[in-house]
Amino acid sequence: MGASKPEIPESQDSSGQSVLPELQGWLREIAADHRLFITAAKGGNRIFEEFSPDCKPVTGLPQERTLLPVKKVFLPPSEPLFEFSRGGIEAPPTPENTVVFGLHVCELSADRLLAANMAHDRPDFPYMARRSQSLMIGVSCRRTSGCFCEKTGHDHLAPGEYDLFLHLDDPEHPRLAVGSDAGRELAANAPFPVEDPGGDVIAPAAAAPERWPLEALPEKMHDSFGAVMWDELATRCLGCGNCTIVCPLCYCFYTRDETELDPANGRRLRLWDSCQLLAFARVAGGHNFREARSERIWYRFSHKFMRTWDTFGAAGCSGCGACFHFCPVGIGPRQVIAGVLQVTTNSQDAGGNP
Amino acid sequence: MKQGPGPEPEGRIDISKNPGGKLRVGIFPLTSDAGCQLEFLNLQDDLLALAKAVDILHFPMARAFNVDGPFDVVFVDGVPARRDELEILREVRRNTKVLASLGSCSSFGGVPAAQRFHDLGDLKKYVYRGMEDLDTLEILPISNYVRVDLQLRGCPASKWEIMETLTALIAGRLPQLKTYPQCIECKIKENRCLLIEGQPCLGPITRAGCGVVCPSVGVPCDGCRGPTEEPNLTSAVEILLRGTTYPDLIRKFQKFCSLSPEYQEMFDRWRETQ
Amino acid sequence: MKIILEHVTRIEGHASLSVMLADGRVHSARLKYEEGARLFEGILRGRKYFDAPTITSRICGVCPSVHNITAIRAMEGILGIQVDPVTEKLRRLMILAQWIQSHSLHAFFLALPDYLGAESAITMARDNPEEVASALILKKLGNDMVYAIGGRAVHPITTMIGGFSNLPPASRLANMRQRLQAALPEATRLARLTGSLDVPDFSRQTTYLALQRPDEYAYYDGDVCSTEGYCSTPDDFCSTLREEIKPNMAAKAGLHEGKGFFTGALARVNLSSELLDETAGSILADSGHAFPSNNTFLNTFCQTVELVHALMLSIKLINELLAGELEEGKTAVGAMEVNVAGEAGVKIAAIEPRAGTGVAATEAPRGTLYHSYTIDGEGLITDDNIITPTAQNLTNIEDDIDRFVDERRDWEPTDLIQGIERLVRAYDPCVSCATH
Amino acid sequence: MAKLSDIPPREYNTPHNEYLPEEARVLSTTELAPGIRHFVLEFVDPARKEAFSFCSGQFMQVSLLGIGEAPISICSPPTIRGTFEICVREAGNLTGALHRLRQGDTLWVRGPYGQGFPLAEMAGRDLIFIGGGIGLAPLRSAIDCAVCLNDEFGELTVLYGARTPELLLFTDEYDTWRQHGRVETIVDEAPPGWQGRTGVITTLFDAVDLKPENTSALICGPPVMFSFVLGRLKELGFADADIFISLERHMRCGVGKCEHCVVESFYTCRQGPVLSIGQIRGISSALR
Ligand SMILES: Cc1cc2nc3c(=O)[nH]c(=O)nc-3n(C[C@H](O)[C@H](O)[C@H](O)COP(=O)(O)OP(=O)(O)OC[C@H]3O[C@@H](n4cnc5c(N)ncnc54)[C@H](O)[C@@H]3O)c2cc1C
Ligand code: SF4
Ligand code: SF4
Ligand code: SF4
Repeated sequence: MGASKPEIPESQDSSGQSVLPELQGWLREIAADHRLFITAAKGGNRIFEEFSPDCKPVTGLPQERTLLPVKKVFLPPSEPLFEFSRGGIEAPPTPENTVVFGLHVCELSADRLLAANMAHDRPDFPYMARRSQSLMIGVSCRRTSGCFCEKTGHDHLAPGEYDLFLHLDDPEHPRLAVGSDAGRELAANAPFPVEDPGGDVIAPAAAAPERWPLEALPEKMHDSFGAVMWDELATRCLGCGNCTIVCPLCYCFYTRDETELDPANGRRLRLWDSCQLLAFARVAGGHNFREARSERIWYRFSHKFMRTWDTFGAAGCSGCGACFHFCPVGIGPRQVIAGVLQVTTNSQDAGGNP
Repeated sequence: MKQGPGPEPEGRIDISKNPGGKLRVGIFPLTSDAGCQLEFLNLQDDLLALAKAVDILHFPMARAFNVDGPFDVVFVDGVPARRDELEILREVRRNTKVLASLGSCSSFGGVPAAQRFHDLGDLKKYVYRGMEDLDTLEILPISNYVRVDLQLRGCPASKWEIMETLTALIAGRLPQLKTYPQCIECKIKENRCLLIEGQPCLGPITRAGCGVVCPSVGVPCDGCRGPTEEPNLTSAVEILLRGTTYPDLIRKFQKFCSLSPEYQEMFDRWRETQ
Repeated sequence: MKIILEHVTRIEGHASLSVMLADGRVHSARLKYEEGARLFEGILRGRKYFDAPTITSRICGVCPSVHNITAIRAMEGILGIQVDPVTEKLRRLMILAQWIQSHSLHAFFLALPDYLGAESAITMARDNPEEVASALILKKLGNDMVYAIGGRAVHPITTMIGGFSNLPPASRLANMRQRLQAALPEATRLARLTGSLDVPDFSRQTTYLALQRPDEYAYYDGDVCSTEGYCSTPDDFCSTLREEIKPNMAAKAGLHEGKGFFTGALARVNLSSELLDETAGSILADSGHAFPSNNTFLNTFCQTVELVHALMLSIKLINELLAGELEEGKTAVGAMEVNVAGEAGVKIAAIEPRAGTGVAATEAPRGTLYHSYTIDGEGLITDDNIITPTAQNLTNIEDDIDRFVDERRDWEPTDLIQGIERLVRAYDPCVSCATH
Repeated sequence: MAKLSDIPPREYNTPHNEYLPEEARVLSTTELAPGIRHFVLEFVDPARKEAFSFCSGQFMQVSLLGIGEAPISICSPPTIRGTFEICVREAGNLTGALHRLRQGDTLWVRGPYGQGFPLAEMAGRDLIFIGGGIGLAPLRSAIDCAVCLNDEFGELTVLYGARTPELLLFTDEYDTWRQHGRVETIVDEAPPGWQGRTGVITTLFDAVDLKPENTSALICGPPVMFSFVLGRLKELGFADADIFISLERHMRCGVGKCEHCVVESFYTCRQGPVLSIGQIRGISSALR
């Protein structure tokens, strides 16, 4: 691997971190009347997996971030918006109560922002039907190399922004903080000392805990449109879409109709898309509103640091570092934002937005 | 619209099917390994239902009586490697509304197209000990000879794409073949990334549609489905070279889709350094 | 007058039959493999040793696993790589699965319609739905086995020089075993049905060649032996085999000791029937046909017997694998172009290419397949030869056609031509393999 | 600005599934020009038919089951109740299949979506409509609305360009429109014998006189048309806030979730498709 990427720590199974035997029993109990997602190991990564009796136990806490974020539970990579037949259309049933265990501070914070986006204005029904019935259990994180939540403001949670949170700062003495009424019910049988009401949760500090000037970034992003830094990134970017697929705050989709051999039967699917793909902004007739790769990269970051801020007053990047980790050429927000902050307003030589 | 066919075909594709009747389907083999035709037979669960839903009018591998048209859609498997196969191909084009290349051989020349990296005379001498009069044709994709409306790529072609093509044409829409890179599906499957581990995986510059079968079993993608729209080859080569040597990488690109236009510049540069 | 039957249908690939008529009767007939030359042996030169398995699997879509594994074994011979027992067992399973795939395709979908008076399996499905359903189950089982182990039904992916990139989970193999057991009655029924069909009365003395081993019904390795007592290593056999170039045809015809010979299921049964699994053996014995036999038409029946044999043997192999051998980490993960940690975390020693020549032979569904390679010190292929069953059989097919026509000169041409087509189909020719 | 804390996800009750379309029937369909058809539609459900209302410039997500979905502007005025009209250019899968529909067939629609032309705010002013090609569809809704509410507006001017004479849409309605102002047309290329103008649409400005300070401009057409038209309006002294443009972008959801239609911080589907030049000032990617 190139020198641009730091070493990836060992997989969580061999990390020698605390394994909580009492946790398994509690999770098993929760799974009895909930659809429970826990984290499991797959091919050297951590993933969210639906709990089943023969599921591997959760080990090696605290852990690293998952490969796919929790969005996959509420906005599946592919789902039918409805099925159709000669009898008309029918929406698929709404899933029952879901509990997700093992979210870090940044993941919980990002999940809330995604939920807010989906609820905003005209709500996204399938997402909200799943999300509004769900309960999120946080866990202390081990800082993953390449993560930077302190820079994006997704490094803390207030009560109400989590349902339960399992503190593992002192692995010998785990504590469970209660953040909501729904969480309180689940905590009743928890095998840990309960802190009710729980307080604010703060992610472990990084070496250089400096917040980006998030308020100023929208304007900076706007000004940097067309700047040469995007062209430079475009010479490296493979356009593979890995970054958007793993991002907890990327959620774009496309739709497609699928039919069976009898064309009266079929479904309208929605599937994850990626704004990094050439066809993303192409319209019938062939005109493409974001033909250049450099514009597509700009677009991705402008969503995170301009549009989301303008709409919700929060950064659309949690600072999890997943996109950087899974980018084959090592493009990530830290490098990009450093560049954006350097583009001087209206600098003609940089070719920015007038 | 967006995940539709890659390069815009010239002119409209006539997706209207034979009015009121069943979709008339032909499967025409040219020189090939027949693996793609087998993928048709491998539709097994759907095969009997398919045989009822469409009229398979031409499929010499499976049927004794075969009709020469007219068709709503014809799948051409393989490449023309002899002069008389060109006649078949042109005849087929005249008799069908939609013509689909089935697999990387008909779409790109496939593995046999690697003949172009050798002297054809030498090759024939080597394999057939001097029988130079053997009727051979330079291996070229069928689009070199006739208009191709749909490319079903892959070695072998994917069953999913075959079914999507048939169900779409039955329903009266253009099939939505994927144009995005393998990595999207690979990530969705939560595979470990071989490229990041240092293996020469062509996933980021190869078109999805096979179900990322190779990376899913720990084998780097060999690029059998050909390049995505606008692949960033320069950057990709740089990354790929972390896990392989330049000659091995070039040979990898020469394996399945050596005739795809996107690769030619790279081959030219390689030839110059030889 | 000459009639050309453009397409001999329901075979794997494109072959034509030209028939000479005299006085309104068939005088003679010639089979021609109509596919162009892909010149595989030529394009392999200059490639890396690890390219041979993936490229040669593209010779044929019906038996890709066999080409793939034969190439791998030839290369391993050159490179001095010994594989562990789990790898070998999984490879054996894949070859058996390929037999199941290919035999059920040929016997039930390509050949059987002739005997049941159907035009194709599609029309057969209407009149004999049960048989077709059973045949589909078997075909699917073969596909799914190759898929489970190789990662794909056509052109395997996981097979590597040195091992596998990925091992099938035990639960998947257990599931396969269950399906194999469930399919046994179906296979047995279809094999008995095929054995009971009226085959044309036809017999011609010829040589039958196949791999043979004293301890098993050979399919994965062994010596090349004939019904006439010849026996040698694949290596020696390849050097004595003559390949005759036919004018303007991209296939070479095999000649052994100056004569045509037969390779395929009938040859294997003729040579080793006593080593067949018991159930398969009893179907053979109960059929009323005497083996060794010189009737080419019985090749289809032998394929169905082998199908039962392959099911039984697969169950046995899976039992052995599940009895403990298939634990993660117990088998080496195969080496790819680069050598990095596999999923199981096994680090593979880098393969150092070294110059040498190697030959491997496998019993493909249609007969013995030979791959021979020479590589140089950098691992580049300098010389290679691939000898496929259908190519070997070409001389014999021609001799059979001559005899068949000779014996039936008084037949109506249409009937006779149909008969010849059936005869050709009995060989289960694969034109892609023949011409490669 | 919405705030995160305004939206607690758990208490959220999802009232309505935006993605489920409703069935509508084709009351009539005619070919307006080669490759362009006009449809009069009504909801099958009587209650929905009764309640349906929209603004000029809004669009519907129109679909056929098994084919796909696409945004299509409503081309009839909101003053007509009970039915609505669309005008479709055959461009691909869905639009092609729509062209095969006949009277009595049904299709599926959801909407209306987006912000239309703010006609209420334009009361008392002159209106100029500048359209290119199929872009006349949403403008026709606004023109007919203005015609219908005759007294509310000053003079109407329609400048309309198409590729060829036969591609000029709604030609039989120009006379009605002319009773309220002017209609000028132009084509890119014409067969011999064509009496009208040929050339670029901006030349039509020479044929009309405008009172820029008291006129609102409503524009819809292909992106190539925008920069020329806007340049001309600027020269004439139009204020940015008085120029309204309907943008076309790739759209999937219509409700600001799929992210395809975004231009910087605007969702074309939700905050557009009609935007004033004042709103998009400084966004160089908006008008391409
Ligand atoms: C706000 C808004 C309002 C709109 N209003 C209108 C309107 O009022 N009227 C109107 O007509 N349009 C309107 N449009 C444009 C309309 O949405 C598009 O034309 C529509 O999305 C095309 O969808 P489709 O399914 O027909 O095309 P798709 O199938 O998605 O076509 C996309 C591309 O696929 C290819 N393709 C598809 N089928 C074939 C084939 N058979 N042969 C060859 N290539 C093929 C073509 O390359 C085509 O360019 C509007 C768009 C927006 C955003
Ligand atoms: S942009 Fe990258 S770092 Fe930010 S949330 Fe998305 S994946 Fe994580
Ligand atoms: S393994 Fe290959 S296909 Fe998968 S994400 Fe990595 S580069 Fe892409
Ligand atoms: S992963 Fe790559 S090499 Fe494998 S089948 Fe798919 S496209 Fe072909």
